[in-house]
Amino acid sequence: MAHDAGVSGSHWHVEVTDLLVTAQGPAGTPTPIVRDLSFGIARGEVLALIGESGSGKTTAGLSLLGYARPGCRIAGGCVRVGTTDVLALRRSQLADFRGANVSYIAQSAAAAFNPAQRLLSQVIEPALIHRLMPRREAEEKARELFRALALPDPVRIGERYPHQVSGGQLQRVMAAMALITDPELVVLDEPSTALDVTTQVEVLRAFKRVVRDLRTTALYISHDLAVVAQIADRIVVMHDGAAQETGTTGTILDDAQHPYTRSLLAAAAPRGVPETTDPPMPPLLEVTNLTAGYGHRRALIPVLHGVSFTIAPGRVLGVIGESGCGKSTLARVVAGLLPQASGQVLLDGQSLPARVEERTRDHLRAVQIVFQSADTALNPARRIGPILARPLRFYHGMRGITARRRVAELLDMVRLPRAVADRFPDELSGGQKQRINLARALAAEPRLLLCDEVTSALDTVVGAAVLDLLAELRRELGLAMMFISHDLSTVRAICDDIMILYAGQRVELGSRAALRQLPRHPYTDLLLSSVPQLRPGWLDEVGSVHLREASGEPSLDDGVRPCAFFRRCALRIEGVCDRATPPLRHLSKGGMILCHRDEAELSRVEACETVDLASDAPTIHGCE
Amino acid sequence: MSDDILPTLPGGTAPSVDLPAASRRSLLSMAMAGGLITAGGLALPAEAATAPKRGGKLTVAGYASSTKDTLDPAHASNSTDYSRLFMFYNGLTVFDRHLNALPDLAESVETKDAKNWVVKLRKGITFHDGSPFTSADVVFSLARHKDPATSSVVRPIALQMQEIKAAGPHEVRITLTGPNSELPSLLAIYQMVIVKDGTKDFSKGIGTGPFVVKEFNPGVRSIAVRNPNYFHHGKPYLDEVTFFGITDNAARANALLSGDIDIASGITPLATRQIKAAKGFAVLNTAAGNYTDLIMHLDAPMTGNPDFVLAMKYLQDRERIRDSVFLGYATIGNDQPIAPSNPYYDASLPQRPLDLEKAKFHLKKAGMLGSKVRLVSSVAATGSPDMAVILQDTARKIGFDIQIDRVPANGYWSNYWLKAPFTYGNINPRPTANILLTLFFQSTAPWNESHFKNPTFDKLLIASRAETDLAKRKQMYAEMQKLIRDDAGIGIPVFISDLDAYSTRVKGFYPIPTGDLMGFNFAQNVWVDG
Amino acid sequence: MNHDTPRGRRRARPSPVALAAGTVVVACFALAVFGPVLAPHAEGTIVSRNIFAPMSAAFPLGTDYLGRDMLSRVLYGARFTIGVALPATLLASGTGTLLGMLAAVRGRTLDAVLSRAMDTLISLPTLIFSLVVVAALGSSITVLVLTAAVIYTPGSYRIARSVAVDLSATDFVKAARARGEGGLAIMLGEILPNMVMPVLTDFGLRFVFIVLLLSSLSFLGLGIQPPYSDWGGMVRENIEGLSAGAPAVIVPAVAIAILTVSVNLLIDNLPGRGSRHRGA
Amino acid sequence: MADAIALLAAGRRRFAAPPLAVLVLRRIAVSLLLLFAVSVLVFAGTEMLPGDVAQMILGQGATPQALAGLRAALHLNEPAWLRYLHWLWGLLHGNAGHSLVNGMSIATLVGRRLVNSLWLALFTTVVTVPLALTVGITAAIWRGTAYDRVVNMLTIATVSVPEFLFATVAVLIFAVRLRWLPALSLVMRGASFAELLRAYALPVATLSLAIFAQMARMTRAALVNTLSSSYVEMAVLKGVRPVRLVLRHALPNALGPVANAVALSLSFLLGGVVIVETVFSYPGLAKLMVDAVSTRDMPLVQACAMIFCTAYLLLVLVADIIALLANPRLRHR
Repeated sequence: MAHDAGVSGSHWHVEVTDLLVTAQGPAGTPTPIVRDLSFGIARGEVLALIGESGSGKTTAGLSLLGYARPGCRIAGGCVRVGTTDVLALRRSQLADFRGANVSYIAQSAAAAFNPAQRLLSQVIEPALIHRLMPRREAEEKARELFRALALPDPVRIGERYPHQVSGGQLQRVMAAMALITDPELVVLDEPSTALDVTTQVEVLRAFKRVVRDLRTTALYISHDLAVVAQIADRIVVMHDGAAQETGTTGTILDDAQHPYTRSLLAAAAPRGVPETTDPPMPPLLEVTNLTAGYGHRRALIPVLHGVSFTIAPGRVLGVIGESGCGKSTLARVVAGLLPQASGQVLLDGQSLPARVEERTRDHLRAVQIVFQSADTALNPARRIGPILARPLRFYHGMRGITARRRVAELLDMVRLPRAVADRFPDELSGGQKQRINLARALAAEPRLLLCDEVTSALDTVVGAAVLDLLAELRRELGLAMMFISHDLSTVRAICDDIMILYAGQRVELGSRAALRQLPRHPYTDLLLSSVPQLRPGWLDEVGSVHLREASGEPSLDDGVRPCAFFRRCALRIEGVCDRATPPLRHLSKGGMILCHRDEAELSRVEACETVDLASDAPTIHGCE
Repeated sequence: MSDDILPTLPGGTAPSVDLPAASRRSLLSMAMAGGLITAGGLALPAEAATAPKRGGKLTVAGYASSTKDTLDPAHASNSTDYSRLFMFYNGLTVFDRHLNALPDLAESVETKDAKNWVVKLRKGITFHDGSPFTSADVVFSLARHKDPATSSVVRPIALQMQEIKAAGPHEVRITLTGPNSELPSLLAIYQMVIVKDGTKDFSKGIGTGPFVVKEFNPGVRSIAVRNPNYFHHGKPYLDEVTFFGITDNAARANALLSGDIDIASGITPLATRQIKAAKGFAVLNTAAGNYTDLIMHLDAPMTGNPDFVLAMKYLQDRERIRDSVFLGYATIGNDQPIAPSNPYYDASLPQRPLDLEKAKFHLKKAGMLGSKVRLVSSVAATGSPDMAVILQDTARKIGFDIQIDRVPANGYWSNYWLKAPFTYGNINPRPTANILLTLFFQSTAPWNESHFKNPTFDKLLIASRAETDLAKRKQMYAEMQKLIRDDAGIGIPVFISDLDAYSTRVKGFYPIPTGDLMGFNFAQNVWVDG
Repeated sequence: MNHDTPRGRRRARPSPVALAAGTVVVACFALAVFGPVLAPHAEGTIVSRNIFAPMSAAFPLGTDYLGRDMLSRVLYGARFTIGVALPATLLASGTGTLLGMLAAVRGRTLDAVLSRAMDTLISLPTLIFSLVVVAALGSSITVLVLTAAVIYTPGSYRIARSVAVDLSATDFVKAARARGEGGLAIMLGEILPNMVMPVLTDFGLRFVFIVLLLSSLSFLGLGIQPPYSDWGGMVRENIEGLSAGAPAVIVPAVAIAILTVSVNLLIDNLPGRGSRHRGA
Repeated sequence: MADAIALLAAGRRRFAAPPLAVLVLRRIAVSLLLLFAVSVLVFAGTEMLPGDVAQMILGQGATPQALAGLRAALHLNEPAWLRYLHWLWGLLHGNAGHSLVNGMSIATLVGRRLVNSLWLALFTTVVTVPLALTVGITAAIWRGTAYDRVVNMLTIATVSVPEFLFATVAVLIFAVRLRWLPALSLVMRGASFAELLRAYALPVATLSLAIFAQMARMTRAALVNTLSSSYVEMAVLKGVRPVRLVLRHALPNALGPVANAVALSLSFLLGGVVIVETVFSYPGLAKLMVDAVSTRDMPLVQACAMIFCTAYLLLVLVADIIALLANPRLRHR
């Protein structure tokens, strides 16, 4: 099937020239989403395609499989993989080509796996439908790949269904599916973006190992320079469907020419507002020993266990942790959307009623929540004007012209043109939506803003801009905030204090400054060390502090609540961490942690980050 | 069709005109004189002169079918029930095509005074289960109609028989409450057929009839097979009759045309076109005197006004009704219930015409011109919705507004008929004019539709029963017809024919004017050829 | 994943199909209103002794089983077809949607009760249900409309509920609740505007079903009562003219087909379809 | 088609549900509850009907005392709730009582008819379901194409043809004109298979027309939904060909809603076929119930209603179980 394209003159193993992909615009006119894009990949090389979402990088990646999403079509250019002129292939030839010669790893493995089939059968399917090897052999190969990708229980994991496997594992299983046919090219589309940082490191390492070992040629699509820096040999920077700059990873990172690339780098670089140490004030929000969860009173599935913290007026508390650690739940409890099971929420020293229905207008007005995804947080059926006017009328009884004027002011406040007022949400970009989302909260003139992952759905640059906006607003309006995120760097950017949650436990709480110093809670340490850095080779340097995938919650029997982190903890003490409730330790650096190890031990260990990975039972040595 | 809900009192019109009055009188007086009607069996009709063939099966569809289907004579209330009764049972007497009540299970029916009757029974007849037929069975069969617990449809008639007692195994004596020379006709009523003494479960249909029950499934079908020892020699001609109801008119006609059935009873005038167009099919037209009448309560505010009543009668466009509603399968009526085919019919009574002027005049007189009135109609009363539309249309011409309120057939007879002051009824043929008048026009009649109360009429009615002189009787009937035509709140525009459609391979199929399907007695009289 | 370049506009201009279908629908509704005015003959007047007459200059659509002018009948019929089907459908969809939203928003007990009640209704065969109701209450227009509405409410309830349940889980509803909005405000302000498409789609089908239900009822003699008649009823009352190929049967049948098909084509091709929560 | 979203949504919400057995038991419990509700509803409904069976049996000729006697004999004088309890009690002991009209036991009356109805339903299912699914699936695969649009049009068009019209046309053509098929479907016992086919051809065709469209549209809707999922896109990128794509990847996930769609349509085949049973005078249950209503034979009406309701609930139950089985999240946890 692979017929000679006659372009094998060039030294590239994969070559894309003047690619043009158009989308069917609403008015019926085709609009280009990828324009005269050209690049080549040498055999065994990993090329990174980097850019914001909407930059057309995924579209470009898919065109390597001769595939265009519904509504799009590959309108021009040439795509050559090995000796195959992909765009010249007919339907049936394409079917033979896809999966065999080029394979694809999608962003969300959870969505990309068929929920109704066992993993193994899905993994070996490409090998079978392309008749590359008999079933038994394919299964054997799959198991090897599982092993190579450091998946737990490689022999039996294939018998599971997608919903029975964690996200990080699924992503690796998908890699196995992509590699089982030894394709000439693997297209990885943001394969680690959806994962928690700590998991991401694992996945990245696994990918890197197999790619290196199998000398796979790969196209790595991502928006995250830091990640790309670890894996790619060369980088193509895309923007508005066109390549802006191409170069080796080193050159791109060190002396980027194109302004757009620079802005990317700038956005990725860690930033921070000056430390503010205002005089201690009576707390605006005080949360004490909060326990909350889902399900009925009796059969409560707790998500938060005895969390306590305070936020002073005008201060910003950052709350970080992996997905499912209960940080969003915390916001919902404070907002009154989810009544707590026990514990108190105090506003200005008086306790807030648990249910939103019982709160007074003032309570409601004072505490506003900004949801993560602007896409779903704005009613698609209503125009921006009314969306913003609603809280004005609801809280301040504003109508007509006054309301309209106020809406305009709000739009100014979030740096949006006033004309936006009569658009519909899905006529706006993600960033714009998030600003509207913010403006709606500000309309209430709150004193406390609950920001739930407000930037995580956005691209780096856009997100950075929103962060800056928040910082300004805080300065201008003296807003207090609870800033929830899974991403340390963003939290660092604007928070005074930082609280770290793990499995619903507040494992550490301290000032931003304090968090930079040792000792830290082992989980905090893991979290910090997992954040990719803009240095090639960082991935190889960072010694893995992971032992196993976390599996399930620790047993909660009669009041005793052992350390939730002990299963993954490098420093755990068998028989202690998993039995007794960890004590609350106030550290000399300031702040507090929840750990069985005392300050001395922790500082000693963390001073030299060497942990033996080999042995299953972790023993800490050196530094005696 | 009304039959499935309206309980029918049995019968047909009195002896038809083509029977010389003389022979009638002689026959009757003979009986009076103690002579006897000999068991001549059934006279073969002229067109059936060709020798009947034995054997063959017949599939017949009536128009009524429901779980109400029954083989209990006391509860039979529609055409399909009646037809079944005659498959499995016999009466003491039976109507021939001229409506003479001839002896059937009876050998003779004798009287001297029209009050005390002696019925001699045929001997050697056995029921389907082999048990012999005796006077006990007769007494049981007739007496049970009088018992309220039986809730018999013909109880009012049975009550005329004051005493019914056996005199020996093959003789029954019947004493009437008052003289009634028409007892032989009464005994020919289908509900009066003879069942086995003491029968409780009628679903087996144990009778003396021409056929034996092979299958009886209410609302589905019945299959009747030849009774090998039927007492009428040579009968029945058919080996088997499958009989069921198809309630949908179009479906019934189509079933015939597609050859699925051999006879379809009660077809609509519309269907006759289609059937006549097709080869190998014919339509049997039975003028039994069925009529759909306009009812005006004489004691209600509006309809009570005699001028209004007259106006409505003058507004009847009888020809148009005959032609467009019944496509000609009807005979013009004169607002009185006795059909032209009836010997008591008074031809000298002037026909009331369609007269808009008179109608207008009477309405003015009643001061109702320009006012509105609500007329209730329903398919339950055959053709009444269309008759209503025509009346409405005619009335509009003189600026009188009739609002038609058509109600579903379901529940019509219990909720509207006899209740609504201005509505339609549908009356099935009765065996004798006397029964008809008694049931519908006597002041005390259970179904006095228009609340017609007239002492003169009542006297005439009673007297006519005992009156044995035909001429005198005719005179009485003439007077009664005039009274009804002029004073009753009843408008009878036409008499509707019963229409059966049949495949021409069915022979010996002729009208007996007590109703469709040869007065419901087709089963033992028809045969198939080819 | 979300673009940082604005999405395509939501409202494209209507497709030719939509326009065509729309015109037909409007025409039908116009007939329902002005039919009687346009009709050459009054309802139920018998204009010819010739029944089941073919199309002719005098009677453009022929005559029916009584010799009435079919053109006039059909013109009047529009009123009884649409005049019953439309309010019934509106009622059914309206109630269904409202209850569906209530169930979704108020949740738990009310939801359980309503859903069970609806299931009970669904489980009863429609025709027989109508038979009982009409037999009990008579077949006035009101009764017909109400019966049809009751029969088809559960269906639209199911759809409305499922859509509303999804919607009430969205952030913008959460946001409204966090703001302290009342249940009604949330239902009308936040949820309802997003249910338009699925509800409309469902509306189209229900409309067809109800028109059909009418004709089925007239088959059992429970439909609109003569001299008036809906199109389905006309098909029924003239069915015996079918063998003769009388237009009296065919014309109203075609009328029904045209109406129902165009209603659905219109809805399926409405501009603005394809915004989220579309009806499959 | 919109019904499908309901079903799809329902499917989605089930993910967080307890294990299969529990769910099934719960559904059964609910079904029983519904049955009870229906029994009350039916009883109440029949109470509303004007006129009573005594009237119907005796007709106008009935003298008051005759009526009274019969009413007493039929226990019509007892208060409604008492009669209801009697009936329910009987029902629970598998005794549906006797017909008020002809005294036959309800069981025997209903029994034969039920068998007939089931046969008709079965034949129709065998014919319609595969057809509808094929059309629905193909339309989903080629969604947006001319074929899809044509199917869409046709399905609506077929829905909008009155059943009795189609039936009559079919009879006129195939029974009256061509004489290929019988106009009646009274199947005699011990009929040969060929006869059986001929007898059932027309009613089955009519019924198929009635339910085909709905089924096809909902199947399409359900499938379109899964076909636009990203695991199907993934399969395409693996090089899976269309047929396998639909059968292996899309269909299993659309099974729940499709099953539900089919169940909804089939539930029509017992109670909804009055017209077909009338036109072809097929002795089925629906016609029986209509008769029962018009003769005010309440025990019969109630028995039929309960059967219809039970049938519906069974179908839905089966569909739900299929949906649950098709969803590994519930099978394996």
